[in-house]
Order: sequence, then C-alpha cells, then structure tokens
Amino acid sequence: MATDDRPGAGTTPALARLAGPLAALADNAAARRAGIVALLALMVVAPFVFGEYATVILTNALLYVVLALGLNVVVGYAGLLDLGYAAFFAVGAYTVGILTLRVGVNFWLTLPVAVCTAALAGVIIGGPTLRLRSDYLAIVTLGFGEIVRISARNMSITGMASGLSGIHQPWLFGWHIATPRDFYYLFCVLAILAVAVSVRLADSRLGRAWLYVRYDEDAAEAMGIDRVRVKLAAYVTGAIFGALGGVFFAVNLGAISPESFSFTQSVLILMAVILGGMGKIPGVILGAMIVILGPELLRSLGELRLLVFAVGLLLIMLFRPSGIWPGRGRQQ
Amino acid sequence: MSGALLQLTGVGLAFAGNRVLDEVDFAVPERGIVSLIGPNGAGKTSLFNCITGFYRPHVGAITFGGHDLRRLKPHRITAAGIARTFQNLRLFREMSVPENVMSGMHCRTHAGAFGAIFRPPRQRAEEAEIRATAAECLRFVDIAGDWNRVATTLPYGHQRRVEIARALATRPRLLLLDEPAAGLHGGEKQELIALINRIRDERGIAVLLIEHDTGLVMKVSERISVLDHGVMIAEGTAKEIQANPRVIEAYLGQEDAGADLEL
Amino acid sequence: MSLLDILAHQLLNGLVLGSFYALVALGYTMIFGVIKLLNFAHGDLYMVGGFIGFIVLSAISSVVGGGWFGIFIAMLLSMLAVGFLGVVIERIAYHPMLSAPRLSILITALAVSLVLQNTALALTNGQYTAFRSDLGFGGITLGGLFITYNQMVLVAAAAVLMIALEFFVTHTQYGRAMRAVAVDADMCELLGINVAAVIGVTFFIGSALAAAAGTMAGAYYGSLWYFMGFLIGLKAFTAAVIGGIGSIPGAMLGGLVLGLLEALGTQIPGIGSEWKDVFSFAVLILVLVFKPTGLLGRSEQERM
Amino acid sequence: MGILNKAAAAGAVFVLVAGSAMAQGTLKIGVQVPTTGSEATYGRDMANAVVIAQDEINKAGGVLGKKLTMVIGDSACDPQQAVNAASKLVSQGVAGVVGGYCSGATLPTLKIYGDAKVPFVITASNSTKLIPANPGNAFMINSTGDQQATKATEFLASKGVKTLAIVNEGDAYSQDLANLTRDDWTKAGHKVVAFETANKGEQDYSAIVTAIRAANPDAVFWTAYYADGALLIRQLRQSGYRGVIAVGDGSNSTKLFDIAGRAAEGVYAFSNPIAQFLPAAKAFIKTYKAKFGNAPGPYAPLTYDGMRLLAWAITKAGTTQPAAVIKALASAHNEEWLAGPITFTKHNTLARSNFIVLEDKNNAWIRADK
Repeated sequence: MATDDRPGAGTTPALARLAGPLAALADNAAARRAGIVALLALMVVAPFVFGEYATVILTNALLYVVLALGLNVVVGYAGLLDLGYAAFFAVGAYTVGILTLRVGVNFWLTLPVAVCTAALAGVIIGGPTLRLRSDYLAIVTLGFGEIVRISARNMSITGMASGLSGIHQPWLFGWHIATPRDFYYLFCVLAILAVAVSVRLADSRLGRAWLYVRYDEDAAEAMGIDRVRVKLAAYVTGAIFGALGGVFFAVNLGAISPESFSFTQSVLILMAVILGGMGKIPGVILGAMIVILGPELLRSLGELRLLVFAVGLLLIMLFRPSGIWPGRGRQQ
Repeated sequence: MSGALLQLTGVGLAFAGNRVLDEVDFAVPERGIVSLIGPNGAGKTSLFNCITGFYRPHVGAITFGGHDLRRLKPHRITAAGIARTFQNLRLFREMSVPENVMSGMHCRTHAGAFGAIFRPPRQRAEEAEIRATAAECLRFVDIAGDWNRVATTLPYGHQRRVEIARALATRPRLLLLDEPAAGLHGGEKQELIALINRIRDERGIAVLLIEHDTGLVMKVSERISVLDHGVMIAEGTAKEIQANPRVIEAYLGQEDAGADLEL
Repeated sequence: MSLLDILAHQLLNGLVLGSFYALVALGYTMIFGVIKLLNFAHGDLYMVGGFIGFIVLSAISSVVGGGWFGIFIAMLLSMLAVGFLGVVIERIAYHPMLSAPRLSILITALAVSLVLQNTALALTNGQYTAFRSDLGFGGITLGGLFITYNQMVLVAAAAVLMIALEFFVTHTQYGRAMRAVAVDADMCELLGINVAAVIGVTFFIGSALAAAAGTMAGAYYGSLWYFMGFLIGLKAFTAAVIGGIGSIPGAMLGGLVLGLLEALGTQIPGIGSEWKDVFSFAVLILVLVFKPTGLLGRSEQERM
Repeated sequence: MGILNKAAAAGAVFVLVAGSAMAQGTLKIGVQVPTTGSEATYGRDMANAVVIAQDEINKAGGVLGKKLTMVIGDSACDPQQAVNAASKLVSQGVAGVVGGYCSGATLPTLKIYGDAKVPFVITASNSTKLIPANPGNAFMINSTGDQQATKATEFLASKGVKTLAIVNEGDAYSQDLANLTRDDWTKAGHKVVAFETANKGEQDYSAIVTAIRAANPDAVFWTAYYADGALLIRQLRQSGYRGVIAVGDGSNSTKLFDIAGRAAEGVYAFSNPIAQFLPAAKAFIKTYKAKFGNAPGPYAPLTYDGMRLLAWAITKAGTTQPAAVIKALASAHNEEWLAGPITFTKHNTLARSNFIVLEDKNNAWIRADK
C-alpha cells in the first residue's frame, strides 16, 4: 500500500476510493497507517479476548471478506452482476474434497488445481456470455450456479447430496492447522492477501480498464480496450478468489455438501458487496462483517434475518447506492 | 486517391431497410486535415461509426494504411491507429482527468493481473510510461492545473480538450473529431483551430472532423466533403465547396442551416 | 402404457406446465420490452398471486364454493391486487432508477424479489400452505390418454388470457403504444405518448398474468410455498429467451417449447429426472450463446 | 511478541472466570435444533420436549445436586449455521448436547463436539453418513436409515409388492434412504422399476408421474419430506395410479393430509415411534398439551428420552467429566424409556429398529403393522 509518488498520479479520486482500505482518511497517511496497525493488532489478539465461539464466527466473517472481495472485482469494479458466485466457491471446495479424499493429493497441491479449474470454468461460462448484453450475464450465472449445485448433488464423485466429509486438516511446515484458532489465523492471512491483491488490482492498468468499461463501454472500446477480454479478466479473477475461499472453507469445515452452495449463498455474498459499498474495499469488508456478524448479534431476529437484509438492500439501492461506507457515490 | 491513409470505397449502410449511407467514396491523406459536413441526419456520424467499427457497413471497402478495417472490432481499429472523440462528451464519469487520459494508453501497454499483483520492474516501467504519456498529452492540449479533479466537473470546453488528449494518448495516425466545436464560444473555437493544426504539424497526425460550424471548417480544412442523405455530393477545397450549387441546394433544404454557409 | 401413450402423456404434461411458464414468461418479456429490465421479482409475483388467490378463495368459498367458479373469482381479484402491486413496485423501486446504471436497477429488482420472498417466509414461517379447493380428479380417456377436467380448464384459461393479451396489444391504443415504447421510448416521449402510463399498464398486465398463473397453480397442485416463484421465474425467463425476449408470441411459444422439452427431456435414456433442471438451464445458456434473439425475437440493431 | 503474551494471559483469565461461573449451581445442556428455517416446526417441537424433561428432572432434585438449564443452539438446518451454533454451545461450557434434526447440519458438528469432548445424544438425525464421522462421543437414539430401508422392504414385500418405484428429493436424507431401499429391495429379489428425483419446491411432478405410470410399479415409495410428498401423492392419484403408496419418516407429519387431502387415503408411512402410539407416553402427551397447547410432534418422545438419557448418564458417572459420561452412555442396556429400551451398538447407534408403520384412514394415522 505504498503511497503514489509517480508523476501525474496524485491521489486521484476513483483510485483513492478504490485503493486504500481507509480511503476516508486518504489525506492523512499517518492516521491511515495507525488505523491499519490497530486493526491488525485487534485481529491478532481477538481469539484470546473473545473466546472460541467468537473465533469461529470471525473465521466465517473473514471467509466472507475473501469471497466478497472476489465478487467485488466482478460487480464493484467491472459492473457485472454475477448471481451464481457460489458456483466458484463450490468448485474450490469440491476440488479439495475430491483430490484429497479420492486421489490422496496433498492439500497444498490442490490449490493450483482449484485455481485452474475455477479459471477454466470462468472462461467457459464468461467467454460466450460476456459478449451479450450485460443483463444476460446475471441470469446465465444464476443458471450456472444451479447447474453446479444440482450436478454436485447427482454425481457420485462429489458424494451426491450428502457431500464429502472427513476432509483432512492441513499441515504447514510442521504446523497442524486444526483448532478453530489455527483456522482463524489462516483466514486472517488469506483475508489480508485478498485485500492486498484487491488494492493492487484496483490501482493498475487492468483495474482502470474495468472502471472504463463499467462507466462507458463504447468510449472504452473507442480507446482501444477489448471489452470482452477485460470483463472476462474480471470474471475469472472473481472466480479464482471464490475458489480459494472454497478451498479453505472445505478444510475448515471438514465436510461439504451441495446445499452450502445454493442461490442464497450467492445472494449473501452479493449483499456483502453492495451493503458496504461496491467497489470500495473497506466498504466490502464492512459488508461481509454485517452479513455474518449481524445475525449472530441479533439472534432474536431468527426468521426475519434475511428479510432485514433484503429490506436493507432495497433501501441502500434506492437511497444510498454507494453503500454504507462513506465516500462519494458512483452512481450519479 | 490511391496512397491515402484512410480510403472508403463504395461504402453502404442500411438500418431496417433505410439507406443511411449509399456508395460513399471518401479518403483522408497522410497528415491531411479533412472535414465532413452536411445537414442533420446526412449520415456523418454513421460514417464515423463505420470507420471506427461500431457499425459494420453492408457493402464497400474501408482500408487504413493499406489494411482492411471492415472485419475489425472497434478496439482493434483504435490499436491500428484511428482514435476518435464523441459528439456528446463521453468522458468516464467519476474518474480524474489523468485517469481518463490514461485509458488511451491501454492499447499500447500489456500488463495484466499478474503484473498488477506482483508488480515486476517491467510493469512498473509501463505504469510510469502510462502516467508520463497522460501528463504529456494533457500538457499538449493545454490542460495543466485541473489534474486532481473529476473530469466531468471541468468546464465544458476543457472536457472537450480532455477528450482530445485521451484520443491522442492512443498514439493515433488519424484522429476523428465528432463536432469538436459544439458548445464552444468564440475564443475557444480559435484555440481549437490552433490545436487541430498543432496536432497535425507537431505530431504528424491526420485529422478528420465532422463539424456544423462551417466557418471553422472553412478555416481549418484542407479538403471538405459534403454528405447529404447518405450520398457524397461534393468534395473539394473550401472555395470549391462554397461555390458548389448542389451543396447550397442541400443546405437550403434545411431552413436554419442556410445561414451557416454564408459565414 | 405403450410408448405412444407415454409420449402423448408427456405432451399433455408439457402443455399444462408450458401454460404456466408462458403466462409468467409473458410478463417478463413485456416488462423487458418497455424498460429493458430483467424483473427478477416477477417470479415472486406469481407466488404472491397464489397466496392472495388462496386468501380470497378461503374468504369467499362459503358463498361461491371452492370449485372452478370460486377459483375464477379468486383469480380475478388476485390479478387485480397483484397488478397494482406490480405498478407500485415499478413506481417505488424501478422508476427512480430508470436513468441509473443498468447494474443498479438489476440489483434493485433482485432486492425487490428478496423482500417479497422473505416477507412471505416470515408470514408463513417457511411452511407449506395447503391450498384447499373442491377440484375433483375426474377426467376423460382418449385412447390411452387420460385428461383431467382440471387440465382442460387450465389450458383453456391460459389460452383465453393469452388471446386476450394478443388482442389488447394489437387492437387497442394502449397496446399499440406499448409496442411503440418497446421500440423507442425516447421517440414516443417526443410524440406525446405518456410513456410512464404505458409502463404502468405493462407492469399491471404482466403482474396480473403472473398472479393468474399463481392462483391456478395453487389450486391445481394444492399447495403454496414462499419459494415457489424462484424456480418458475427462472424457467419462465428461459422460456422468454427461447421465444425471443421482448416478443409476446415468442413468450407463449417459448413457454410451450420449454414445457415440452422438460417433459420429453426426462424420457431420454441417461437423463434421469434428477438432471431435468440442468437440462433446462443448459438450454437457456445454449440459446443465449448461439441464438440470443430466440425463435421469434427480432435481431437487435448493431450497437451505438 | 509481548503484546501477544499479555493478550494470551488476559484470555486465560477470561476463560478461568467463565469456567468458575459455570461451576456454580446449574448444569448447562445444549439443545441443537433448527428453530429457524423451513424445519423450524420440528426444531421447536424437539426443544419443547427438552423443556418437559428438564422441568421433571429439576423437580426431582436435578443432576449431581445441580439444576439443569438448557441452552438452545439454532442449527437452522444449515451446515455452516450449525457449526456456529455448536461452537457457541461449546464455548458456553455445556456438559452435553441433545438434539440434531437435519443430518446434513448435524454432520459437521460431530467434529466440533468431538474436539471439545462433549457428549452428544442425537435424537432425530439418522443418516448412515453420521456413523463413520462419529468421533465416539455421539450416540444416536433414533434408528438409522438402513433400518428404515429394511423395514420398508419387509413391509412392502408382505403386502405382495413385487415392483417398486422410488422417488427422492435429491437431498442427503432422502437420497440416502432411496439408495439404501433400492439396495435392500433388489437384494430381497424384487425389482426397482423406476428411480426418480424430484426437485424441492417444484410443484409439477407430472413428468415423474408419467414415468412411474409407464413403469407401472406395484408400489411407489417417497423417501423425502411431507410437503412435496403430498404433491406427488395427489398427482399420482390424479393420474389414475391405483397401486400402493408409501412414504418415509420425513413425511409422517399430519400436514401431509392438509395438502394431499383424500388422495392420501391408504398411504403407508414408516415412522419412528410417535407419541400417540407409545403406551408409556400418555402422561407425556398430557403435559405437552397442557404446556404448549398442541400435541407433541414426531420427534418429541425421542428428544425427551435424549435429555433424560443424558441426565441418567451424568448421574451414573457421578461427574460431568466427558470421558466418564460417554462411558456411562455406552453402558446403557435395555433400560426402558418413553420410546422403548435403549442399547447401543459398537458404533453408538440404537441396537434395535424402532420403526413402525402407519396408514392413513380418513386423514389420521393408524398403526398398520400390528
């Protein structure tokens, strides 16, 4: 997160909003750094302070941070509506499950396979549909999400409807990642990496191209940008984030089943992206926290949990399309 | 006109059976400044869109530097060396002035996701080049002080110039300007004329413009073509066009445009 | 049963199912026509229509009975109520968004869908609601084919609604205005057509048709569920795409084609019923990729 | 890493404080059931049964001189939510857990309770997939899916059925039961002529109905839940199918009749022991009705038993030490409970099959196997 000192850069508005996790404090680099350090310190001590239950919930929230940041590349940066994001999450989870249980591959070796499989799936689905009007992508991804879920339910290699269980916890250089606290720290690292990658992507040739295409496809094309290719890059990047989230989800839970990858899952991840503020990294992190911690804090909501989120989503779209996190709206 | 930079031969375009362009022959020489005029609805912007690949002509040939453009997508045509501005400003909203101009460098650079994430020296050099080019193009169109502003909040005339800078950042050999003087006042028009001349003189870029302001057209153009109802009715120097009876007839058909030609 | 009988039965199944798909697909395609929006909430209006029809029927069945007549009255009232709901949704949620980026309005539509679904979930506790009616199981036998009276009434009712719609669109002023707005809304505005009113009427009719399907389905199948609109919404969209999105005859044809594809698709050896939905969605994706204009849709002019 | 050490020390103090608070007066028992989501009715019914057991035990003096307090963990019938709920129960220091309704949601919690060495009495979930995943601390007091398949095979064969169509809903529970029944049925020398999967929430089953009619089986066995089962039964009867229809224990709810109406007449249901057919449950039914205003649901007796079994085991062990309690649970030997005697196999599953067969007569269940 180095400050930009190249000629002609400055802190340009859109970049600033995309780049720093504490963009609101963009003018004050010291305050921003202090904020990040405080946040990191809190992350380190949290399991000792809040106990095991909170650790499990926070681990789940961190998983959502990774997933939401991935979907944010698709929705927030490139402006494509993906309603089947859970499919890529499933691809990652099942890749680990199948390779470790059925083939006996070491967990860490499944990572590159999961990434490649997700990227391939992204190209197969995105390649043809991204040429069409962007609305169609929403419905095609929805259909794709259902296809993946139903296929997982019907195939014996994926353990059919019961899914796969007994996925082994991995070792990392002699560290057996087994307790909730171990997984919490693993997901901390993962989330920090996801933030760093998001920041760097936003402030790059590709990241800018996503915004160009999102704001004005025709003008972007007239500037020599291949819109299909750029959108595909966003879609595939999102797919890879999703798959990596799925990989670690699978080892954390130890068991996966098709119902974890339903439409509701896709919608929850999308809510995390939109509630906090699409395109804004701190906003997306906030959104993921709201989606996971909200229901835990408000257990009494019970049945009304999703209704509250849905109404929130509608109100956000109508009155504050830029999301909860402060920062100027992108919409108008 | 063989050896022209851009050459259109027998180009025809129809929408739902209505002919928009009919057998259009047209050329822009290397380092030339050419204008395309005609009454509203004559098909000027459609012709632009055919050249830049947004429309696909149904018949005819379009070559640029000897290469066939007809099957190329818009972004490939830009990469081949044709840049454009839009009739209604199409800046990327909510992005800063340099960010807008940096879009032009996209087709001249290569870094992808890998470069963005790992930032190898090559990518850093490229990024520096993008920013340097954007800065240089902005200086060229004389936008200096407003860099940190969101482009769409600039005064109208400045936005026009940012669009030109953005097109220049694609390093074109031919620049298409779609009504660049629309909405500009007198002084700004003079600056525009100077800018168009500098683009050609200092950078060696050929310019093709569509413009309603015939006064500006007469001053800046070396050759002028007149399009009416999709048909090219005249071609020549400013003097020749002003004297051409078909042109006068075409413009008289449009009540309010007749006055323009007098200028 | 002979193979021929099976095929005849599956054709009948496809026809009944296709009628529902077509009624819902019509609303999708009409709304897409006038404001170019994929109204994700449309399937949920089918669900709401089913519940309102059920409530109305419960209230009036002591007077008019729970047979087809009572269901018909319930259906009309449900159509009216859901038609207005559709108009209200358009006014509140979509209208302010018409000039916003497309992504915003799509997400708004999704939010509306989730609000409708979860309201129904909260009200029913996620339980199935039994839709009680007095429909019998009688029918006639044609050769090896057994057709129930319910199926006949249902297909006929769907056909009448579709014919009425076709008449409305081709022979009335609003209908013609609707088609004009679908071609070029800006131009219509210039010509003095009240575009907002046309959009309102379109939402009313589209939503009412979904409610009609919802009420009939509730009575025919005998149960309602808060999530019942999701799958049929997706299927109806698929039907609209197969027929050519924006085309009204296309939606009818698409609904029937999809109904038949599903009914017959499960007869193909190797594709068991567990793969039925994968089959439908694969058809959707293939149509979008290879013939995005569908069977009857007109090809869109090139961009710009 | 001074900060880290201090934080660890602070955390340890926190845990100690929490631990000492736990040691006073009461003994916490976790109840893992879905209280939200589509299966909430069952979950609430199970929780109600625990309330009755808890009150009775406390009135009789509690366990080891301490009062029992139940803590509900909402699994929402969702694996991820169930894991959250289980972690919360563990961190609240429960001495044991009863419940477990949806097998899919129960499965990932086995590891959590296993790691924390918390005894877990599973009162409803009965998928055979739970057996290999059990680290040893969980005990299943409901008969498992394979026992239901055996029962179904025996019963249907006794009705003279030769050819069978099996329909499931594609979820873990019904798919498992469908596969087990198919295997048993074929092993018994009969034929499965159709094996279909319906989609949850889809109203139109006509394509499946036609496929079944084409295969013309003597009986149709629906292995999934009542809501969609009712639709299938209706459409089967509507199409003119006159053979035997049987449903699994997910469909033994009387709500089946609400939707299917008279089409359900004569339908057989395989069921775990429900209160109205248990001679010992008369008082339980009375208490339940007085307290909650309605009759106990299908899993109330088993869950009531689960709570009492856990209390019995803690008493027998004389301590809440997990190892001792688990050992006491495993030692259960034919003691009589509401739903019959409990003895565990070496896999910690119920040694006997407790399935009964019901039949719909005028939209009410009667025993069909006695």
